Amino acid sequence: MLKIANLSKSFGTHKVIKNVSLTVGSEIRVVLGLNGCGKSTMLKIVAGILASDNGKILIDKRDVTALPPEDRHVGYVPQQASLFKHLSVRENIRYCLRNGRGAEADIDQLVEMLKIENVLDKKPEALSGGFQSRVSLARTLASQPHVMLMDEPLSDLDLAIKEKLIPEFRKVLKKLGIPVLYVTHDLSEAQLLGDRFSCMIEGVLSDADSAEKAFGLIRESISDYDLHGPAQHQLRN
Amino acid sequence: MLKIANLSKSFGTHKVIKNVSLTVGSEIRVVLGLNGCGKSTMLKIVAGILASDNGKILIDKRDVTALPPEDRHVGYVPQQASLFKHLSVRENIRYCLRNGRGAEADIDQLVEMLKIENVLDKKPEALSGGFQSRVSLARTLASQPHVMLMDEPLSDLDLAIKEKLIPEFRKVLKKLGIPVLYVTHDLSEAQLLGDRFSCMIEGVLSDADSAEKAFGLIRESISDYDLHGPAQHQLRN
Amino acid sequence: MDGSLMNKIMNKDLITILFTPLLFLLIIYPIVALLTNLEVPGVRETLMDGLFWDSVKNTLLAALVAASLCVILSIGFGYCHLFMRNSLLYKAANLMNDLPIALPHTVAGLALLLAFGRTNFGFAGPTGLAFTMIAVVLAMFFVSYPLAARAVASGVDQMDLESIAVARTLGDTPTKAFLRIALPALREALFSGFVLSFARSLSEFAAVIMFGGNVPGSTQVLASYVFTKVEEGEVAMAVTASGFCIFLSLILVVLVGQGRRRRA
Amino acid sequence: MDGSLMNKIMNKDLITILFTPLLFLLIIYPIVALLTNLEVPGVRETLMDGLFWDSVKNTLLAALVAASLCVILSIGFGYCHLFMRNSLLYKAANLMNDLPIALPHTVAGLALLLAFGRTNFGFAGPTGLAFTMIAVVLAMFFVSYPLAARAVASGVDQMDLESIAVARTLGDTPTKAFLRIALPALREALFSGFVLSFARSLSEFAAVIMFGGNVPGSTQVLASYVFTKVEEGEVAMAVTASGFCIFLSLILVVLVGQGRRRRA
Amino acid sequence: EPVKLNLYVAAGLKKAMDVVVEKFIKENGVETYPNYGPSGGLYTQIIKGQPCDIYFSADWDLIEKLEQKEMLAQKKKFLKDFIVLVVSKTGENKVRSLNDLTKDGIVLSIADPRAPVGRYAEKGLQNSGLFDTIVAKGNIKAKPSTVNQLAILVQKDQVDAGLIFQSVANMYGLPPIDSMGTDLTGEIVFGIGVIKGGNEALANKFMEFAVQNVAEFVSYGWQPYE
Ligand SMILES: Nc1ncnc2c1ncn2[C@@H]1O[C@H](COP(=O)(O)OP(=O)(O)OP(=O)(O)O)[C@@H](O)[C@H]1O
Ligand SMILES: Nc1ncnc2c1ncn2[C@@H]1O[C@H](COP(=O)(O)OP(=O)(O)OP(=O)(O)O)[C@@H](O)[C@H]1O
Ligand SMILES: [Mg+2]
Ligand SMILES: [Mg+2]
Repeated sequence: MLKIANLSKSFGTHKVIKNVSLTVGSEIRVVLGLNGCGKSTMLKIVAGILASDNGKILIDKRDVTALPPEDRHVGYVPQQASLFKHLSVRENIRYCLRNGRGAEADIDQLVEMLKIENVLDKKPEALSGGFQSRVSLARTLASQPHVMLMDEPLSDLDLAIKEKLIPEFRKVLKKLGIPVLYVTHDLSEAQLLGDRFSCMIEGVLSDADSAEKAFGLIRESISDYDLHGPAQHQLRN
Repeated sequence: MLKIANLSKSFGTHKVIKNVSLTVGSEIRVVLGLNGCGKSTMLKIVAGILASDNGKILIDKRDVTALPPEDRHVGYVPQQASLFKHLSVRENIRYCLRNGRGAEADIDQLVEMLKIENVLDKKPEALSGGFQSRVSLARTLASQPHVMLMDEPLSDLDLAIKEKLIPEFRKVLKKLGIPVLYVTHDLSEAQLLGDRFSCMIEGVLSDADSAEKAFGLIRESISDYDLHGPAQHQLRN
Repeated sequence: MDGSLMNKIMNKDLITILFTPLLFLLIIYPIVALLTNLEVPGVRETLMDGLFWDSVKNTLLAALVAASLCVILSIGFGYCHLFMRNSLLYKAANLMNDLPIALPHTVAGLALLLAFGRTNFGFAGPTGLAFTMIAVVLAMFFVSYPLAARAVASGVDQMDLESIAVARTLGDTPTKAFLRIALPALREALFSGFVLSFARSLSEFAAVIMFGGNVPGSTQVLASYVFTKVEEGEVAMAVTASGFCIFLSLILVVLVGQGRRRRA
Repeated sequence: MDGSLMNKIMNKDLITILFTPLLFLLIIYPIVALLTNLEVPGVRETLMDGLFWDSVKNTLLAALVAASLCVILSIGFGYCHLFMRNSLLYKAANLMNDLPIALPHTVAGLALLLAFGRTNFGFAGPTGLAFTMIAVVLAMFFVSYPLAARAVASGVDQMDLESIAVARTLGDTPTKAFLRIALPALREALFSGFVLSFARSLSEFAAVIMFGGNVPGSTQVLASYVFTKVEEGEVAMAVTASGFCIFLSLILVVLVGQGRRRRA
Repeated sequence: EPVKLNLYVAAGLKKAMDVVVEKFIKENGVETYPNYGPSGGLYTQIIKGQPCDIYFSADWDLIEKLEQKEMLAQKKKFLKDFIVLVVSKTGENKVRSLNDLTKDGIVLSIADPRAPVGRYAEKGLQNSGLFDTIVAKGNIKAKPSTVNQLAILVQKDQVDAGLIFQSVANMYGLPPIDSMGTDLTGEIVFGIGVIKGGNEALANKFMEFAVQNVAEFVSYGWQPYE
């Protein structure tokens, strides 16, 4: 179980995450939010890549707030697959083994489930976008993380390919039964993937009963923007 | 009117555009295609940024095949807005005036239509993604191009913002009454924007009666990919 | 990755065993060892030497002009790097770029003397270009240019090419697009090239003395002042003048850094 | 923008008026003027001089070691540049980085001598580290390191930071992530730093002579060979030896270029 | 055309020459430009055609080389110098005379034999029969290219002993503890060359003036050549 309590984070004077609390059980929790609302920042704090200003993070009741990323046993899947370019697909997926994580047998099973047997010896740059996403997911799952953090892993893909990948990913993730925190700005992706939903609006996280409701809240929040240009707090900096 | 005839282009041994012909009248022609199928390459050839190996390009009956981009009077809107970072929004939009193109009055009207009055004095980096896209469109339209070439100008935006922008963009483009060649991989964007449709599959362009039909053709073309991994010709290089 | 947890927690391993001690031992310690050899009389004597201040003036002037020239030429190289990657001119320029770095400096000075001395450039004056401030500038330029060219080339590699394509469709010729769009984007790289070639110019002596001569008050620069003081046995004055070179270079780095911060 | 229409049509303006003539006049012409001074007897005499070949051997050895040391230290600097941008150590290192470039070379040699000579390093031998091949390497390193550090820093600026974040979550400490993921991504930058600092090392003589001692057959390198030949008035031999430096540097550039192409 | 005199001077002579030049300007009202550099570097500038009217070299051989190239209108032996032995703080107790240089564990520096000072020192050691022993014991640890670098090594206590010109020892404040006679080293001569095709009359005048004012040079440790 992942428990986030009262998380806050500013960059300089810009408050990006505002007192966020969230509990994710063995489910896929999708957080919907616009560009720049703070989704990635939240995930990076949970992963330990960024330090928060306030708040606590508990994974399976263990307080990991002060631990570096390598001691948190979380899986992090970034937006661009960010595969290790100089390694083959096989070496990418087996990377965690070097640090004594994961198990060979599990990895074989993952490879099969994600249908990447045929590309194991290729370099990442020779892969299509869809396959890069699969390899990225496999690389992270191979390390047997206690929590999955996924930062729009499909948003660079074509709709047609996305349509095929989403059910696959859902199947794989559900099989593991660990908490998954999945952020996206795509409604249909949220609908197809998620068990439970939240929306993030300018650093504030709120629960929603469904993906549609979450999206509705977001849509409301931008009506101002559309009429009068970006308000100060919506500016990127 | 834009007329493309028998266009081909290879990078090294990799054939990217295969004998493409297309005529676009005063309409919005949307070309749907997957990542890496050659959409951007085609637009760049029409814009004069890349040279084709074969084929002809006619704009309003003028053969522009051998002309450099600055003599073609085409408007090019790239995927990332690629605004001029060191210039204000106002200076970005008025850029064409420096080269004796466009008219002040038209520019004022464009600014109003695209609702960017409030951000004219800002630097591009201070704008949200949606506003960057609007400014990018305004900058190009200001030069009174004879043809518009648009390379997924909305694909980096959130769905909620896209939803608002598409009808706006359509209104502005239709008002100009010039040929618009618009490439995207997003079905709903195509549906909302296009007058006529084509699909591009591995460098081959075919007409389709509707956006759905174009998307269907593309979906069929990737079934193989999904089952057996990427075939050689689908690899990125 | 500013202010990240990554930083706070585990910085100490690779650095402490590798970089910190080596940096201190090999770069900072020698400079400190040198500066501890500064003696009050030597410093005073140097600061009261009119020729010293002449050479400071000459150095500043020549190094600033040389560094500017480096930047201008490296802008040209950047243009080739951007638009003409496949041309023969570019390939030749790219290969030639680094040669001045490898040429021993005495001989670099000799090369310039042969090229611009009065045998070939007699029309320009009784000594050709040699033994003038122009010669000093050219000698500094010759040894510093490769640094600026490298800096600009790596700046071009990081640039957004689409914005240049857009400028072209808005009516810009390549030259206009380069000057209006690429150049502002290269600002950082140009600064970096300027700083490096300025610093390198400060230190050059062998090429400067061979081509520019070492006429006190006229073409003497700090580096040749240092040489002369060593010849005269005035080591403390030589060290003082060298310390001054470091000081000038630090000032430039700080000034440029501040200018950059203000703009950002 | 390879093979683009942009290239084919309008290359000729900015270049022809600015870059090409300047490059030829200021960089290539002097080198050519120098090489026309090669004379058969001078070349023959040089090539038959055993001490010349000793100095070639020493130069190659020392420059390769020095350039490697530059690369190693600049890797450390790259680590700081990546993970510790806000630390005091990094800021100091960044400021200090370029100082050796600005220090006149004779005095750079003096600095090293004072630092590692027998007064402070007497335990290492009767002359401290001075007058050994180690001294030659350190002198070359001292003047070349800033170039490597700059190259690596700009490589780090172009790197994909997310892949390092992923490696961390897969169990890597910062050191491991740096060595396994960042370093391979920096390959190009490291090569570039290596080539530059190797070339710079070839040309250094003042610091090398002062600290390395210039004993023929033992610590004499090409650049100091050149200097002594100039002092002797043997210009043709000096030019031959310099031509050899250029040759060595070109070979390195071409070798590295080929290695890079093969991998790609 | 204002009359100008281009002077190329071995940098070691600078202190005395500055005084002489100033006097000369005062008395004759002639623009005089002394260019100070290493003797060999100046020689190279001259043979590569740079305008020089008069050349003061620390190495008589270079003057003769110019004569062979038929570039000289006049030459004159100007100053005499001597090779002396200087020691550093550490060396004081180990080395008291030239003969001590053959002892074990002496750190000696002589200049590169292709610089004049190195050539004379080597010759002197050979003629006094010490050289082979010194080499056999490996006592020569550094061969700097210029006499000043050598003086710095001694001054900064990086070596025990060095063989340098008396004039340089004087300028660096290093008291000689032993010296080599002309019988051992041969004549050590600083020469003057008047270059053909320059302002020969004025150059001759300056040459005479320098000879008259040789006392300035004597005060820095040279002896006049007669
Ligand atoms: N290192 C940083 N320094 C300063 N500001 C930052 C930094 N990283 C992010 N920000 C700002 O914080 C805000 C939230 O950024 P974040 O990347 O978390 O948004 P996001 O929701 O992931 O957006 P996207 O959908 O574009 O990925 C943005 O305004 C961004 O400009
Ligand atoms: N300069 C280049 N050199 C070599 N290959 C290239 C070059 N530019 C594009 N390609 C290749 O040509 C193919 C088509 O690229 P293009 O950018 O036109 O695709 P696209 O349809 O625009 O894709 P996307 O949706 O990702 O923008 C790809 O396989 C790409 O790798
Ligand atoms: Mg994000
Ligand atoms: Mg594209």
